[in-house]
Amino acid sequence: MSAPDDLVRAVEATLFAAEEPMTAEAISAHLGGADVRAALAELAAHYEGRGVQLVERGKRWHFQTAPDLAHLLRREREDVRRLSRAATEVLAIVAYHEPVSRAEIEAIRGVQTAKGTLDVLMEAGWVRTAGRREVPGRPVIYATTPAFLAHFGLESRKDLPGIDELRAAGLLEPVDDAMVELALAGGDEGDESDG
Amino acid sequence: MSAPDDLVRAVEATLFAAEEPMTAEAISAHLGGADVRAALAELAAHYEGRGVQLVERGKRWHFQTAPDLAHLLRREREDVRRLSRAATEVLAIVAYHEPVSRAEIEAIRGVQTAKGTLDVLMEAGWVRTAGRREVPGRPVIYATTPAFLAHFGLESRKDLPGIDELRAAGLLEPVDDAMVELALAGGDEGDESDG
Amino acid sequence: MNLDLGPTPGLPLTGGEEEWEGPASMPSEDSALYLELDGWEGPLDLLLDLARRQKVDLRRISILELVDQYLVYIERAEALRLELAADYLVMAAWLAYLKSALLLPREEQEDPSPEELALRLQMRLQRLSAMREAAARLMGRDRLGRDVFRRGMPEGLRTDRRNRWQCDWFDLIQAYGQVEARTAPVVHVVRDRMVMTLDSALSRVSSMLGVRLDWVELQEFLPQHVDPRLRRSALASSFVAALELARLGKAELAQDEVFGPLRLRRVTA
Repeated sequence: MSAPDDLVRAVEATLFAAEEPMTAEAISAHLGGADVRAALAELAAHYEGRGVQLVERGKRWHFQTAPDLAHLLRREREDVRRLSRAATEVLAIVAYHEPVSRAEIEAIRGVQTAKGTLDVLMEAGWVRTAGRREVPGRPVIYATTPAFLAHFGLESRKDLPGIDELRAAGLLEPVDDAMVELALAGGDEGDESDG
Repeated sequence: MSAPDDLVRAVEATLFAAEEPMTAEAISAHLGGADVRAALAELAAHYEGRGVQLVERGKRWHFQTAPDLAHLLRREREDVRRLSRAATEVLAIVAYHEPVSRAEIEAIRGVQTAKGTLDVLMEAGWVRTAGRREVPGRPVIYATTPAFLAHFGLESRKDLPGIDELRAAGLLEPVDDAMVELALAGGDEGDESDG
Repeated sequence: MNLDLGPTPGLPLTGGEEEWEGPASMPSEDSALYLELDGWEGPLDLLLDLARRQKVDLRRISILELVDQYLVYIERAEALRLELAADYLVMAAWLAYLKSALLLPREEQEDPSPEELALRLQMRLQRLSAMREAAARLMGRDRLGRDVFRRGMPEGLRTDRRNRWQCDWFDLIQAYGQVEARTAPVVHVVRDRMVMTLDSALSRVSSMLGVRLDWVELQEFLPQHVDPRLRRSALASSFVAALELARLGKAELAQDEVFGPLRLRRVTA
């Protein structure tokens, strides 16, 4: 490739440093009156196919990142995070009792439930609001989503094991563990409000 | 000239769009973990001799206009902070001696340094505190920042003008205590006349 | 904060950097000398300037000559009654000491030797000079925002973070099991137990009072030889019965000390 001449370099630097798109006339005035059209054409050709392009919009020239790379300007990053103990409990309660209000969730858990916990479950796509209960105060009620069933490989909520099965599996027995969990519940809530 | 490959284009676009200089690691993270060192080298070579350059300053990369075009681009309003003589001296001392305490700066200059002088340099983003020296009194020590290197066009502190010669001449060695005493005259003088 | 400090017009003779009032406040008889004195940042700065006037490499300056020049300056400034900051005078005193030490016979010297002190002074001047030069070279570089420029309108990079939440089946089921286990209703079963009701205690105590005239301890009203649990119930009920009788004015209560035996007797009208 041939080295750009001084005028091309000057136009390139001027447009690079410019704080807004510039007309050919403005560039020319900035560079002491030189005719910059050929330089603009050469630059546009040079940047063709690169990650940066020289474009003309409404007679004004500016550099921009190549349109096919626009996704680089705004990236999404996914962080994999484990559901907290408290959020898991709330999810389970919604799944077993839906539709259920927050007050009912708290009554079942026996622990106050941070607002953030339900937000996390909704962000995860597993819980949705399902209208309001027609009782005084018209509380919002929550239910699980098809994504919840899909994530846990369930055909329907009927596939959730019943209380008897849980007991048979020893999951209703560990009272000591439950006490520990109860003690930890406060800490879990704190985590969630962060999340 | 051959068309740049996708990674080179992506690095080019990312650095063009970035508002701050980026380390190779940050670019890599932004681009999903690709190894970008070869792409950076290729880009730096490609922009060599153009009106815009890719430069590395303190391990961070950014595009900037070519220095020889300064006369065309200098703007009426001066963005650059004008520093007092005292501030420029303090800045040089921090850069060549870092990390360095205020007492050490004063020992070299032979004069007390107003608190505001270091504040100005810190506000400019060129000097930062770098912990404390583990000596009696645990004085705060100062060092330069990547923004200092970027502003003065230094790839690293090794590029500080004349630093090798100064080191060879023993002029960058830690200021010995005798000099600190000498610098901060007063009571110390008494000791010396007694001795 | 104003960053554009610019070159300060009257660089201080004082140790500080801001207090110097500048030439305007000074008498102007010998303005030529004054202008020379103006502009030094401390005694070391003045010394460096004097040393440079020897027009030799700083490593080869004559310290004795330098000392003399400095002392002459200070004397002239004092003669003009220029207000010299203390550190200039301290430096003058120290230099005078150094000079006399340098001129003394060698065997009388202490440690560090005057030659060593002179060398250190020379080193300090070199150091200051080097830093001054370095500062000038730094300031003269192609500076970002003055000589070279970054992109004027960067699009900017944004990273939106999303959370992908993880939870597995066992955790879910176990969590529910624990909620259930934790909140299962607790049933309290109260076993049937023998009690003495207040009514029966009341009739029992009042009938027994009716046949006694003296003080009687409450203990004696309790049924003997019964289940200890019934005894406790009887004691409680009898005590309440005694209070009730006292309230009705049918009995008197007495207790001589705290936790002492409670005694009662019939009130005879």
